[in-house]
Amino acid sequence: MSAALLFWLAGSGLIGLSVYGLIVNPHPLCKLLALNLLGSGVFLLFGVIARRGASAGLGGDPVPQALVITGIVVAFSATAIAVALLLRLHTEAGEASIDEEDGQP
Amino acid sequence: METGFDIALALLLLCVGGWSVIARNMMTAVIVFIAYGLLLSLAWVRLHAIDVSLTEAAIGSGATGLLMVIAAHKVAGDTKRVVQLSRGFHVLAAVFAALVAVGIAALAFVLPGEPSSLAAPVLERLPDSGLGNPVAGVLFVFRSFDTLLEKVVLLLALIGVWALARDADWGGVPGLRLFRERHSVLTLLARTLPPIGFVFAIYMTWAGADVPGGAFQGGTVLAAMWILVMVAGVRRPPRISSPPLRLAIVAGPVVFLAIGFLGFLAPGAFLAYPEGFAKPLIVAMETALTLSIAVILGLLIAGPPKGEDAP
Amino acid sequence: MIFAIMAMILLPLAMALLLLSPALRPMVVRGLGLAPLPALLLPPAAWEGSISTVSFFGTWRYVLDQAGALLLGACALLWIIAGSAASRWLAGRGGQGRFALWWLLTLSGSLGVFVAGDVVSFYALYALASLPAYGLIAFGGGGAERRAGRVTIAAALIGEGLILAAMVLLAVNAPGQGLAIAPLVAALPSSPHCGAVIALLVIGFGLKIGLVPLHGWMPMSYAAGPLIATAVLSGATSKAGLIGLIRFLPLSEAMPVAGGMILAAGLVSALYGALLGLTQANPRSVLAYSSISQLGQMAAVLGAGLAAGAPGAGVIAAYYAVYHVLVKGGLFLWLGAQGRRIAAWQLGLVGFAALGFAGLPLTGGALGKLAFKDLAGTGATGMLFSFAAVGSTLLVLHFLRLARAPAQDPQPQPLSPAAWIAAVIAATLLQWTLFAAVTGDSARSALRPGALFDLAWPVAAGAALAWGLAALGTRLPAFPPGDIGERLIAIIERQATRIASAILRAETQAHQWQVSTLALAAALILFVALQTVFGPR
Amino acid sequence: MMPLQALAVTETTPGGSLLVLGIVMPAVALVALIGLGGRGARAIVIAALLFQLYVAVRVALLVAGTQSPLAYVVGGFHPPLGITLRADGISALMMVVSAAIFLAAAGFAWKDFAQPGGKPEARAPLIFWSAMLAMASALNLLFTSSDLFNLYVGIELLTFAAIPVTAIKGGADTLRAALRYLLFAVFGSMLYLFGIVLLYGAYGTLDISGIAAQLQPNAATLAAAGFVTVGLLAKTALFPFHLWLPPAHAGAPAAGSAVLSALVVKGSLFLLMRLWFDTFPTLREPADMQLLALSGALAVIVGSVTALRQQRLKLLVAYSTVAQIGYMFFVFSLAPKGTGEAIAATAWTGAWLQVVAHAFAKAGMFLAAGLAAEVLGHDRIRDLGGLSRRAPLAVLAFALSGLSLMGLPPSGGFNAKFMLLVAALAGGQWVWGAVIIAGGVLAGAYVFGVLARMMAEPAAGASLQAVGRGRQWIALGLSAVAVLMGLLPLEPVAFLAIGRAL
Repeated sequence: MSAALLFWLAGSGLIGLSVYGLIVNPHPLCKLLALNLLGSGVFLLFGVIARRGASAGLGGDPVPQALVITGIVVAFSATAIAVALLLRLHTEAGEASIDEEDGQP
Repeated sequence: METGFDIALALLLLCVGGWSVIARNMMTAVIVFIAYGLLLSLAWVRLHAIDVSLTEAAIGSGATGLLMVIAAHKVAGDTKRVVQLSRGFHVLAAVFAALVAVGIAALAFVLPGEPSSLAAPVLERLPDSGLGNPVAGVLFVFRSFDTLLEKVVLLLALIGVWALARDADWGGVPGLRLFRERHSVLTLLARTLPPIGFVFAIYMTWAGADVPGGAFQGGTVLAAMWILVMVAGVRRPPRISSPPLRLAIVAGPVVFLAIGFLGFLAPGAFLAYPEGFAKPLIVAMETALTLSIAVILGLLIAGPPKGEDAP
Repeated sequence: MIFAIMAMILLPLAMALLLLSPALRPMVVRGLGLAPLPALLLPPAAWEGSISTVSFFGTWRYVLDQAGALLLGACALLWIIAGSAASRWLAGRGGQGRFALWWLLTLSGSLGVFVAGDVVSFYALYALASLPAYGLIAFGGGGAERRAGRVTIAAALIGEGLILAAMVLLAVNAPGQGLAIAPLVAALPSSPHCGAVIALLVIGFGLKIGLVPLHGWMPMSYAAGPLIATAVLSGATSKAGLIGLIRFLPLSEAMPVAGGMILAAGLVSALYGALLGLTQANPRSVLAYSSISQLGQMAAVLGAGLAAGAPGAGVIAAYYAVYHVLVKGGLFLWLGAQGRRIAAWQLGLVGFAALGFAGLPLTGGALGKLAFKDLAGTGATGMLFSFAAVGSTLLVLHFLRLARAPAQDPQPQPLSPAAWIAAVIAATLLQWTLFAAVTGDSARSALRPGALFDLAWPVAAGAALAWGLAALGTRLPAFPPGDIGERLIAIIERQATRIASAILRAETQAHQWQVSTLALAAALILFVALQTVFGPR
Repeated sequence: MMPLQALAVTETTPGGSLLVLGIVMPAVALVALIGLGGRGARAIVIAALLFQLYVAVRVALLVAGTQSPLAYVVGGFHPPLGITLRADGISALMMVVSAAIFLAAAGFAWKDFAQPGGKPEARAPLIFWSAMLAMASALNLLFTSSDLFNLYVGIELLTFAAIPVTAIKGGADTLRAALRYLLFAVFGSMLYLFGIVLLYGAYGTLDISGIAAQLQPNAATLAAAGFVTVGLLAKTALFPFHLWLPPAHAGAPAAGSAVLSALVVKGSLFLLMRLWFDTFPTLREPADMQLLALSGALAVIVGSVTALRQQRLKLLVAYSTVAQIGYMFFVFSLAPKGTGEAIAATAWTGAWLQVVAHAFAKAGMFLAAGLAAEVLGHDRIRDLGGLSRRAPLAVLAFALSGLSLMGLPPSGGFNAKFMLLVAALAGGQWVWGAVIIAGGVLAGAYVFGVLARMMAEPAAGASLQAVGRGRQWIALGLSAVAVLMGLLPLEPVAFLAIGRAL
């Protein structure tokens, strides 16, 4: 069993876990965590694709690797905005929850 | 031996990841998530992606983890849930998630047998730029347009975080105060680590052109030092309206854009480097970017301005 | 010609825009009666040239044929008469700008629809004739008025939808033919969707002309709102549905089944309207039922024309409608002009004009009935037409009895009596002048004894029946305005509310985070599964 | 049918650098805005947006003039290594629409987001204008880039720019809406990203035309198409993934709402159409496309009915967006693969007309709704009375926008729905035709309900504020464009097919 295949399976499992967490976890922070997990799973699979493309003396295809780096930064940006939103919502509403019906009287 | 390690690592990833999803306590979940990030960077090493591994450790685990810790700390009291989910719904969600996972796993066996790779073309064109690290080559030469946009994304993230300040607090200092009292160990660390971190960061940036490392990793290390200093209360965070701070924020993007436009003049295409000047230009760009990234990451973690002396 | 058409459609719209300026508002309100004037230029020209076409912007095309010209002329007259009355009625009234706005919009559509020569402008002008009516009906702002307005608009919107479907099908049936109505309709009989198109058209326009059982909104609508508005809505805008049928039914092709069904629907409306009208206690509702009956007869004439493949049926129906435009409008204007006491001469004149609906000899209405006598035939159909006339007589007499009773709440600001008198006289004069041109017979032929007898017996029978009923003291049961139509509306309203609530509940569910994300996962699986099962290999 | 190779960018064309400028110049302005700390913010923004319009119009003229797409090879590196930009007919169209609406929205927000003179920098102006610039840049990127990962960065940039606009008012409701929006949108982009991962794994390139040229219907590609599509659906707020849209669009300031509803949701929609019609045209299978159309139909019905039942004007307008997005998805099932090219062209034009007409109508309507809230101090529909006195032009704008939304001629909305209907009925897809018509009837009902209230007498004791004429004219101008589009002939527009294989 190659490392690539193993990590592909691990990545799929992580995606499944995070999708589950994203659906059922109540708190937005937990959802955010699940999203990060989802992102990392997707990146991991991209890493496996990169590893499969090992050739010309390189251990992996550098293009997906570079893209993953960009992806991680983008995901971090999302996390930063989400955390800031969440904290402000916590201050305003006393509780950070996105469950309530919005704007309905 | 190696396979055994990989199997253990993969299993561990799944377990730790799963734990962070189902953990009842939010702080536990976040701490577990940080541990997961570190394991993940190991996995990246196993996938021969050292650059990614560094980035994952620094940003995916470190910076993200820190943000989450701050958030978990503040919202620890939230328990109420408006919508109660039935057990059946949980099962349904689990079934769908499992289907997705199985489907993706199955794809491993149906991907085209002959893997396509851009490794060879990258290596072929890399020497023109004078860089030695192929990942840096992709980031700053072949797909520098992505990287430029990613910097804009970071700026927007900063705008997004700052948008959440109160009007009255605008221009004030970010409200990162985890510890009210002086913490002796923290203070000690905050006084001793930064110089080391600074040197390390510069090395990483410089080396990133040829071996794994680069502006992001360097910037993250710098940002970490800065955060440490701020958290420990050794230095106050700057006011977000201060002109030097603003300059530091935009320095990287400005240099990047300027070099991009320079490309119109010299070789005749946006973001193309003039013959022979590629490496110095990229290093200049990376230096400016390291500064900007450090400042932006630090500010993203520090959060929106909170008013000058508000508790 | 093109100038006159544009002026006719755009002048009211331009005046509506001027209402934006508070300074000009009173002036516009004073000029309401002038807005339809350009329309008067058109009918004579159209009559000479028979059919004229103007087109611009590629799609937009205007046609004026004889049927359109007849209706246009009559409606323009009514709008002028009612507009002048409205100006005076509005003087110093609150909300006059608002009223004038809806008035002018309705006016533009109501007249424009008669000259629309392509499906797009027809659809646009038809909507303009229908939708702004809400503002006129709900002008007073009372609960009943608003409901009447809502129901009217709902009927109009649904009708619009059906008509749009019909028009698109017409265009699909004749690809590459452009969007002018005439070639599309000419291509209709040979298309596989012919039945569907005709059904859509009849239901869509039937909603407008109150074809039973689509008539529920009409009594409700005509019983609410200012009488001045009801006058133009009943007189003029209901004819938009008629011109729709005239323009879109392929009258030159004999279609016995479709034509027969329309004929039957029209006759049912004619009789049903007359009968149900007798159960009404409100003169306005009685007039509404009279409209259902009269418009039903017009639809029946068109149905007979379609069954026989008689292209002339359109002109004949339009000719008959001319009388209805002005007299129905006039009757509502008369109701609005009533003071505390009604003079005998008024009753006489009104009675004479209104009995025209039953075909009383010498009235304009009688000429209309003579004109479609050939289409109605002499058999059972002709007899049914005569029965409708008997019913109309009863209905008119019922109306007169109700209207003669001292008004419960006299109009606070009666309309000027000049308006209704002008309308009624114009109707009679017009019918007499146009008879020869429409039928080809001289007007004198209307005075032949045979014709007179044919016309007179239903009126006499109706009068006798009315006398008999009154003498026997028979009281007809009182039905609520709208009868089964009203019941239908109530059912639809209830069901619509239920469905809407169900949809809202579903939306609230889908709005939940966990439902939406689960749906996302499900959609993903479904999508990929479908691709894999049905996808290309 | 042109060979798919024809889509590939070979070399930079004359004027191709305009595409770069369209993306980069707003970013330059954004950097200037942040760096200068609020000095001359509005001047920078207006200059950038005017330039944007210039670029867009030039691009459109060049595309129309040469009847072929513009292209730019960024950095001189060709795919698969590098990134190319490419503007065909629909790109050019959307660039112009976007630039025009941004300019109008900026004009509308000119006073609200003024930097107080001589005072220190304020929060709202910096945030608002930065976000507007970033959205302008991201949209141009989405309209022109032909690299899938580059597009990923673009849709993320667009989302991150939309969030601050949503949250700028700072109440608990808007924050909650923004958080929902962000989390859901990021979920969507992760799915999209995974689709890209699979495509790269299968084809070793991220270039749209490169993938199209070697497309095989293998399992990886099918799965990738699924992930990409569903991810973008989440970002487009197609029913039932619309949970974030109404509160987010209703919570933003009027000018922001206008841009969000008119343009931002169209960014991911554009990508979706680009992918299905240019990258995976051969994968377009009836079953899947019917699924998209079904979602669209549900969106039309549910969105319209929910709009009808709203009590707040801005929420009504936002739900109307949910409904109007639905119409655009009929094109997937109405433009059949291979057969019936006339029908396909009709549906294609109808869908783009719907995109553009909705953009202008909805922008005008949101601005009018914003003015209404300003005049009355609230946006409860039942108490809208008196608006026609204080802001008659805003009411007119609402009415004209409504005309287009309900699809009455003359209006762009009518042309769009008419052409979609023709395609539906000509293709025998009666159900979608019935939904299009029912949606028009329902739209008529909710537009009329609002208009009737706006024209009513003011409620007793209501205090009405005056609003300037200038902003009313802006709203009216946008609505008028939607109406004037109705003067276009009802036939396929050749411009929309430039540079496409259809």
